[in-house]
Amino acid sequence: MIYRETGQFKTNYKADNSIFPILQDRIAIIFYLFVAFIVIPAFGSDFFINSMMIPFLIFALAAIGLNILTGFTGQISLGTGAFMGVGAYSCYKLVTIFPDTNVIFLIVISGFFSAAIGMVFGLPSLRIKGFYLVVTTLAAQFFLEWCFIRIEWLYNYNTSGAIEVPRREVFNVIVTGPEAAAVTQYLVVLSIVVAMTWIASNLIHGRIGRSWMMIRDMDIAAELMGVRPLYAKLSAFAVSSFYAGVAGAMMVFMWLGAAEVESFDVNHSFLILFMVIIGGLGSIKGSFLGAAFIWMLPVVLRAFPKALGLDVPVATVEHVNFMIIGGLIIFFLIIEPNGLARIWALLKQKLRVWPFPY
Amino acid sequence: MSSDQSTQTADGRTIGGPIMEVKDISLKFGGVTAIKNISFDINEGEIRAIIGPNGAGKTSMLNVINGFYHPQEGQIVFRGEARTAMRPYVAASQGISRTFQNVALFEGMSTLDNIMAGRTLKMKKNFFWQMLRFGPAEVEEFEHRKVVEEIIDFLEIQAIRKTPVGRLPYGLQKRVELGRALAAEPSLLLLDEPMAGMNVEEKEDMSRFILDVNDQFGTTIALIEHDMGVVMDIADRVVVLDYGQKIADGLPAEVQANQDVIDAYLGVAH
Amino acid sequence: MTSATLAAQLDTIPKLLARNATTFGEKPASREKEFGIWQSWNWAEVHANVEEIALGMLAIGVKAGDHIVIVGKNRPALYWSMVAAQSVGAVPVPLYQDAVAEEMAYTLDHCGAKFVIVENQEQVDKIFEIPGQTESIKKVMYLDPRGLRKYDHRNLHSFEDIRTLGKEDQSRLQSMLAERQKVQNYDTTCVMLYTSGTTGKPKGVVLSNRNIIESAKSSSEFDDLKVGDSVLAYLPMAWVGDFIFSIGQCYWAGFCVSCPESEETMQNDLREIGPSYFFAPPRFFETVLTAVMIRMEDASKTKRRMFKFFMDVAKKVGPDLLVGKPVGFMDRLKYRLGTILVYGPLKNRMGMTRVRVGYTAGEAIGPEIFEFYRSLGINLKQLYGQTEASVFITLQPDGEVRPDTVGVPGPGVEIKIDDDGEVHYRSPGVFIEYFKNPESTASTKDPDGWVATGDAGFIEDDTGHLRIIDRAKDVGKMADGSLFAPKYVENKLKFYPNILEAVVFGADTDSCTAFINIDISAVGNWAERNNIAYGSYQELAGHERVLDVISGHVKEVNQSIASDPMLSGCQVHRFLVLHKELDADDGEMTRTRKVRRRIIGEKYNDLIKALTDGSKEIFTETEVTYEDGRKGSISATLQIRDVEVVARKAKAA
Amino acid sequence: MDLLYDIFADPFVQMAGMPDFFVQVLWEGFVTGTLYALIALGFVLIFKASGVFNFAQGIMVVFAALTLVGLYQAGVPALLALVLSLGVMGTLAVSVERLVLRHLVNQPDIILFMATIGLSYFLIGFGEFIFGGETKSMITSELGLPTGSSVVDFAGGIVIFQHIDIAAVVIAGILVTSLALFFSKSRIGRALRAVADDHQAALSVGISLNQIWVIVWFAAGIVALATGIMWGARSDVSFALQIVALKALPVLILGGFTSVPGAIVGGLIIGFGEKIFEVYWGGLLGGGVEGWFAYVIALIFLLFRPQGLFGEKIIERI
Repeated sequence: MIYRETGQFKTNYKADNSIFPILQDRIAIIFYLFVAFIVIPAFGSDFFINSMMIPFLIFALAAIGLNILTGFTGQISLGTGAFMGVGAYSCYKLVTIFPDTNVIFLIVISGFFSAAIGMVFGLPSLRIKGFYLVVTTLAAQFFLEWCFIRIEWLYNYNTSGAIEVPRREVFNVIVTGPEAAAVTQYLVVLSIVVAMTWIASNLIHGRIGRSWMMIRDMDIAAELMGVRPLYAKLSAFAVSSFYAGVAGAMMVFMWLGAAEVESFDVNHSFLILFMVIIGGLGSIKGSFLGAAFIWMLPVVLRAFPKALGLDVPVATVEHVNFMIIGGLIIFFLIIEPNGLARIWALLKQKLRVWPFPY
Repeated sequence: MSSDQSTQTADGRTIGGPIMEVKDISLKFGGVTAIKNISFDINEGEIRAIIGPNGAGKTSMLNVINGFYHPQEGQIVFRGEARTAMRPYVAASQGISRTFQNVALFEGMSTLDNIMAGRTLKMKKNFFWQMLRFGPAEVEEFEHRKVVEEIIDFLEIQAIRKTPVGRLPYGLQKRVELGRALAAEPSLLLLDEPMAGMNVEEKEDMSRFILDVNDQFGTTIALIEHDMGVVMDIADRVVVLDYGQKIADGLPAEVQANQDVIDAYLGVAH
Repeated sequence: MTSATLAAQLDTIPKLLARNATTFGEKPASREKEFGIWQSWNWAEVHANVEEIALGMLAIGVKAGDHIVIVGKNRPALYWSMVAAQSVGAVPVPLYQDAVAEEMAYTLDHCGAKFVIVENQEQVDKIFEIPGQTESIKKVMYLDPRGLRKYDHRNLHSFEDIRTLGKEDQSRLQSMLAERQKVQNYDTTCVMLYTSGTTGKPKGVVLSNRNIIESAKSSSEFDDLKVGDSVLAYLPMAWVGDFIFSIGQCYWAGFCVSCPESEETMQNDLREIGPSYFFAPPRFFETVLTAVMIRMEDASKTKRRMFKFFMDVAKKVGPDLLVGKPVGFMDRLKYRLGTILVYGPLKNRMGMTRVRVGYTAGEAIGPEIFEFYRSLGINLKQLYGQTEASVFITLQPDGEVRPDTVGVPGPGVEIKIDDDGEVHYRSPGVFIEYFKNPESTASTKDPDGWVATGDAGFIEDDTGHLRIIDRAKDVGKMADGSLFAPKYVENKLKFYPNILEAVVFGADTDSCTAFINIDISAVGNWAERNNIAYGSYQELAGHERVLDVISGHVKEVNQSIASDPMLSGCQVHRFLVLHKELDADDGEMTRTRKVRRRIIGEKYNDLIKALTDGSKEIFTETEVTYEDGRKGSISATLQIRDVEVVARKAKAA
Repeated sequence: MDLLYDIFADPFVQMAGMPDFFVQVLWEGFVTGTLYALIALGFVLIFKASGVFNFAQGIMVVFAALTLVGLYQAGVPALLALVLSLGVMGTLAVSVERLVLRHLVNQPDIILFMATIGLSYFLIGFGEFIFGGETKSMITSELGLPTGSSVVDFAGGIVIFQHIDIAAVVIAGILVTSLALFFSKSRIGRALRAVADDHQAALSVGISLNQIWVIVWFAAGIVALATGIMWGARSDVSFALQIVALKALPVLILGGFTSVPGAIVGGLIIGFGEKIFEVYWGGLLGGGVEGWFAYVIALIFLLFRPQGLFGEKIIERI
């Protein structure tokens, strides 16, 4: 209905190939960015920014990472939590070793460590597929969890076994540590997430993204078309883990402030997987939708009985949350296996062909 | 390959010496022999048909040629280089491209992206440029898009350019698959039953495309086909397999008159 | 600048091109969807291209006065070739691309073309099929080399070769080109177009630069066409309308002509380009409307209700709003809301959001259809024209648009009605002659320059609008002497979406009868919704309930005809639904899809007899031509239905 | 040198030096392995008959145990609670078929797999919602299962056998045997096997696919309940057990997804392996290696034999 595509024609491949070929979509994106960069920092409360927006963005980034591996390359992973952990612990060590280096830079660098670890655990994917791969990623998950406990060097031999984020400044602005302002942290997270989303989208729309999807859709044909499975799969593991690593580092440094091994357990891996499934496999937009949905749902659930004036124990809400998420996963797989992104696309299509039904 | 071996066909095409020689290939799965001691050659520029009843080992033969199966015995000489086995990736990079008996398109991608996928080997820009997309990676992408668009034009599939291939009817999927194989600019194109499951009109179209490909780009084509009529119309030479063995090899008319071939097709007991 | 001096400077199409290249050099002139994107050329580039082609033509020995036949779908390079031909003093002769080899052979021979420019292998094959072509035709040039590599290239050249030949000898040819252009003026032949004609062999209509440029100029001014407008060229290049729009008006006004990628993508390409100036035959608007209605049938109930509500609003106030008449505040508000919810999106889907001027012509358009588009806010108008008039005879000015007239005489056009009711006109656009056919020229155009249209009509006293009844020769008398206007009745029938074509018989008989062709998409859709199973066109056409529906339509038409005392004798007493679609390949229609009444009458003589002799059904066998040229035959038993007629009032005069 | 000694010599010296302790370790490994095998068995049942990779099998174990204890705590007599728990598992089987599987017929395996992940989340939430999230202890004696232990003198030391462990092994044995008999002798069992090979063939036996799904899910539920009781008796009943239950996956990798003997052998290998490794080599790594040992073994195993111990080599076709 709002789409008016008549007269929008492309005279070169750059325009035809752009990620948002429709004018109205480009306007929408500019609007979202405007809201995210200007409106929310200006008007959002600290609570909203700290407990809604920052975690939403961080999980969205991790979901993009997993989506690259699972949605675009077709390799299921249950090790995202641990790869986030690798990012977080690497960042912690980097900050300890290079106390004067820009912490934002170190957050990004820590992604390379998780990328390397991710590639190691991705190696078996060259020989095995599907459920078997799930087991190897679980191996990564449990092995790495064990490392986070047993290798005391990782948490500077703290007796608590936890990592605590020190105060760091960038250009005289406090970015990490308990004194950091929520808005500052939000803007840092937002900038990193936007930049990395843009990069992910670039990769997906180019040769590398195509080779991932070729592997996903028909790996034999892909190889006969000249895709080297080794490169395609390992690059997917590397990029995916890189995203998870940066997300993990940001989770600790920009949000939690401190963390121990529980923050990276297998339940987190599940959580991210759910975001990807509900959001939509093979869709970057879906990663955001899924992260928003899974993260906002408990907040809404908690607020709901309060709004009705009921006093429901926190634990009960937690249990109901589990049931709803589990039920929704099944619901989505039955009704719309391609998740919220597909629903979004259908809605958009409806608007494009309006008033026609198809 | 030398020019003194080349000949002119009646319709003005040039056919050179052997581009590929298959020598004494045997292939076994466990205890089952799929291919037994088969030799034949494919000349540069010709359309070579491989025919035979079901289970004759035709598809296995193609799988051996492009490195998907590794034969236990024999060797394959491709453009003067002899080898017993190679990875499919290597075969692809050497210029062997193919289509599949049951369409093997990338279902989640559009027609355009499927054919772009065929250009994978020709695209070189590294990860860094791919990440930025604008600049060299984009320039490269558009150069290849141009080539792909020419193939789309050639196969007359403009109207389905941006349609996800999963939604296309079978006949068009086959055409897209041919496009994907062509996009690699192969020197040897393997077609596994390109006309299976098509109606008469679609078969005629596909035959025309195959002939045009051969004519326009001089591509050497080896194809498996069931429809004898089509084979007789378009093939330059035919090799006939039955129960994994070669039973005839020659011009279409010769093969058609061959008693062994007639027996094999009529199902005379061995 | 007076128009005389202007005319002196701009008296040929190549000169217009030169002006455009200097005046609007950077503005887009041609577009074509190829290789997935809209390839675009500005006026300067078009100018360079045309010159390059012209030099090539000189290089292969095209002489002034030669005819150059051009066959293919709408493509910039072919349009440029026409202008290039004009620059070298040759006469471009565009032909219908779907013409079969025999038709093509006739025209090639008739105009004595030595050069042919074709689009692709298909057309080359047709040319080479013509016996003796090697002697008469010197060169065949093609755009698309696909499949032609192994052809004998002694007389065959790719377009690129021609361009190269021109470049190789550029300096010599350039001066030759200048020489050729110097002698051209307003009276030089601009183009020759073959009219398909409802009877007999096609005639070559010779149009001068004066004809084309004057027509283009006055019509462009009439509708204020200018640089920045855009049209989609999808109608056959051999049709005069396309020549006027895509060359005449385009070169005069300097707007941009876009060519679709292929036939299947036309709708999509239309939407992408979003033309501001659009022409289509009534059939197109009808098809689009039918498609809209069919798709809306599948929409949810609320959406259908919303659609209906706003379409009613549009019907009530849309046309008035379009011409700026006062409309009540509430209606205005509803219409505004409707624009957001229905009209805007609908126009967007149809690709007509930006249409500023739309025309339909060639046949009468159903009032319902016409009003539908106008109520959406699309300025659709009617015009009346002919090849012999360089299109324009009458047009509807903004604000005076009605479905039942064809408008007022265009600028510079005079009209008179003779005693038999036939319409005659005189204008700067009137053709020079029929090529090699002085008799026909003489019988059509009198020494004073008046041209007989062959159509019967009258001018409304109060408005000055022309109304067309029928072909003059088809308006006949029935046995009792009352007026018989078959086309008038046929058009009324065809306004029903279920009826694709109708042929009414009744000259010199007591009562009228009709053949009906059902519209397979509309009726098929109706059948689906009513759970009527059918296996083929023939089966559906013969279905009892389909006949019931058609019968209802005929009855309504009879009621409407009966209200006009002049024509009330034309009510359809009996009809049958034909078992096959009337088809140009079978010679039953012209290429522009006009019914060939006489041929149909001969071919289905048995059916006509059955209609008049009162039988209830008739078995028949018909020869058909398939797309690939093979012949076959189909047979069927057709039911004949009687229809209620309204009793005739006593004859008025 | 010391390191090499610690890795390659010292553990064996210890084994030989304290054979009684070694036997104790073996026994522990054996019992754990048996329970792993039982979880894997429930899994194999479902996979064989429906091709569904049931991620929720581990959760079903905990869910079954939780239901049993929860019912008992709500005042239901122990044996009645047992029967009711069986009923709950039956209801679960029917619901899963009705609400999930039926709607996902013909979907790719991976979709079904993810649906079972959703199912496990739902069951966790549901179980805790009904019975509360706190840790519970198994009603071992109330069910008439033996408690206490026997001490056996062995090679100069002692080996302790918990009676519940012995019961677990016996019950596991009975379950496996009866399932094997059920599969090979009964009509339904034969149909189940047919289904594994060919869905059409199953239809010709006269049993609908839907019924078969209910039956296998119910059978898997029974196995889960038995496993849950045994496991609950050895530790506690809470969803923390799911981490342990996930070990069925490496067990399956070793044994193959479709082989009942494979599940048993795989379970025992993992059970023995991780106990021995933990006790004799774990110290070198700081302990706690039980958490990942199974997975890493499976991973290494996969690299050399992707089809499992009993699976056949897959020939890829195109």
